[in-house]
Amino acid sequence: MTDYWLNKLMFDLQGPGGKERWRDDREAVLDAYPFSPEMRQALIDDDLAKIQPHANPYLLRFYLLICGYDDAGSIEALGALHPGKEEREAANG
Amino acid sequence: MTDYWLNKLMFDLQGPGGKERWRDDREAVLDAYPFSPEMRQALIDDDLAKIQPHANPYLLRFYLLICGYDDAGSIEALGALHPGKEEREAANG
Amino acid sequence: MAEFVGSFAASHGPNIARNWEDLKSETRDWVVTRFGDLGNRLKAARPDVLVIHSTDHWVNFFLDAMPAFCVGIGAEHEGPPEPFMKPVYPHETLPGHESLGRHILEEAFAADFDPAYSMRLKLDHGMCVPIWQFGLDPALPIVPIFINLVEKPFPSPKRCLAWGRMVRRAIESYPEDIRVAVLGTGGLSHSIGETTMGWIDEPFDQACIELFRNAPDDRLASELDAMLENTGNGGAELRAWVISHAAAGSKGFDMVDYIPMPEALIGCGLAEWRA
Amino acid sequence: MAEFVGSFAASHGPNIARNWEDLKSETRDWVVTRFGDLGNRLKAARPDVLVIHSTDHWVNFFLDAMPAFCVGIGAEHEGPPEPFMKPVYPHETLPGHESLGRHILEEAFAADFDPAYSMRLKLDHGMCVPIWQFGLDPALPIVPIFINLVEKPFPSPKRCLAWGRMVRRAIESYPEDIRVAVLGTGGLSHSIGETTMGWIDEPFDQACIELFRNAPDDRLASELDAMLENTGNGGAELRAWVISHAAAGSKGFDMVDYIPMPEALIGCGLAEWRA
Ligand SMILES: [Fe+3]
Ligand SMILES: [Fe+3]
Repeated sequence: MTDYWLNKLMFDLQGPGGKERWRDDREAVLDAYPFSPEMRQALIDDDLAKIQPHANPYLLRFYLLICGYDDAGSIEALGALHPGKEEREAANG
Repeated sequence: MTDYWLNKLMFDLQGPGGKERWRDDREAVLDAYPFSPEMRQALIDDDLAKIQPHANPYLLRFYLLICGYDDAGSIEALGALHPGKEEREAANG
Repeated sequence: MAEFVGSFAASHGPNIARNWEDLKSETRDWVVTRFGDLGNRLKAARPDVLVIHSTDHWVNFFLDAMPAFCVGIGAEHEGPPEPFMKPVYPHETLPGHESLGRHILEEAFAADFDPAYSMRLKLDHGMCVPIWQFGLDPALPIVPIFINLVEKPFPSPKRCLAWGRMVRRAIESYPEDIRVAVLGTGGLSHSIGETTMGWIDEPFDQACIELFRNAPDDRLASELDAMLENTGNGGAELRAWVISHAAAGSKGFDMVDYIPMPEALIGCGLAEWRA
Repeated sequence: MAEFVGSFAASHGPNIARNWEDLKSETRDWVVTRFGDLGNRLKAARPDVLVIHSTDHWVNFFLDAMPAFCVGIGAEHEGPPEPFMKPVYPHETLPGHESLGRHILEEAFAADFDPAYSMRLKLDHGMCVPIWQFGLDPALPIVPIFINLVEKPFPSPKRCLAWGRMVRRAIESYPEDIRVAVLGTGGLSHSIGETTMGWIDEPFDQACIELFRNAPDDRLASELDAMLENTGNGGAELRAWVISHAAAGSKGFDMVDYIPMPEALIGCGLAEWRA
């Protein structure tokens, strides 16, 4: 289920300086959003498995970019979450 | 014809401190919008006759409020622009 | 299945809140008794959720993205942001009803409507003045639905009738056993920020009441469409009444009361549709 | 009366811009020649105005107000805000076509659609990658129309067919003697930010091409609807092609070329509908 505030955070980070604020002052950024303690911790810990189910995929792709993942890194990290990774690889050829 | 930037100005002035900025530092506020010289001057001069045809009426009502008009003042000032003021008064009973 | 338990409409002039302390005592008495009456009727229907239709007053939307219809599907919405609302209805948030909102949204798409949706709306005086005066404090869970009635083009009265019928079907196909009421807010005639500001068009208001009482849908739509050309801009908000009317199956209109209310700059009216 | 002079579709992966200098030379050659070819076909139709359909990629809209359709009626729109677009398409603004935009909006309302409208849109890589690669610099006046294809619910393929037919009728009823082309951008298959990210679903892409070639509207709508359940999220953007298809009267589909393009993470295709 998509989470309004999680997506709002990622949407807002698109603005100028977003990448730097997220890198340098993550806790201060997080203070502006009413996250549950679990989601806040997942964001601090870069716990993609807890973040992914609640994020719009296009916003998540952007978020992974500003977290330093290139496309290959995002494909690897997201693919690792898939319950049937083999099926995915078969599908991807 | 409604003017995007004129309405944007009035919309933005709804925010906190809008009334004070408009009262104290009008030229600085205006610098943020690409107004034609005529519209800019009309806003500086409080030239309601030039402003009214291009503003959304609900936003104009709010704008008149922060310019210091109460309802009676707005009714008076807007009514004075009407080509057929007598008809209006007849309609109003 | 959910049950449709009633349909209501009420005016919402901001001055009822802004000038509450300074209204003439007979105006305030009228508001207290008539809104109180309609609030009691609404409570008697024992709704679990309220689907409210109103225009947004430049709070959620601007000209860079102006939806015709916007269905609120959030679990929570924000209380009125206007400073004059804070003293009378000081709620930071109001509860939404996520799953009924989403159901109405999906039924709308399936029925060839194209609404916007929102997971978090600001509920301005348009929705909160009636909620406050009905004594719904705190409010029951809400599905707020905004209709653009501030900058043209607007959805036609005919389209609003169709929307109201769709909302009724959506409520009655919602799989949970809950009771749902519909409220439309706005109108009757007023003129705001126009050269005719302050005009209360009583003949228009009486003609609208007569249409809700007696007119079949096609006549209601066409006559209202024509009448709206010749009254103040606030008359556009009668579309929220049209939606309540259609949700009720276009029958059973019961005008609770009406007065021209110059202090609020509106023709002030309240209605219930009795099944 | 205005004349409808052609209908086109093209993919728009952001990496075509973001990684332009680093693409393999054969990929870049393919992009230059194929987009160049479609650009030349479009120029040969001599349009005065281009009506473009695309999804917005979280630039204009957020979950607090997500329109299903949004018609751009401004005299001016903003160029792409993404930092990676600035080097390749550094336009602060692009010209809109106010009166055709407003005409399409009004015809949409009259035909029982409920689009949002916008007087000022930001045109992201979705619209500007094809415009750039077509060599439209500066762009001709645009009526941008956004469809929500990023967070469900989306308008159905069936509804998009109806929208495309409505756009055609609106163009042909516009009272000025101008030439108008329609462009849809997006697709074909891709998967972005999902656990299947990077997946290019060639069988889906070939099936889509086959549908545009041969399927009557009802089969196109129902099969595409079913197919979209089982491919990556970017496949949703095929709806922009569906709109171009319907605007062309659902005939004359001519696939210019298609390749899976892993560097851009998309099945990359271009098409023209020949009258
Ligand atoms: Fe209102
Ligand atoms: Fe895209």
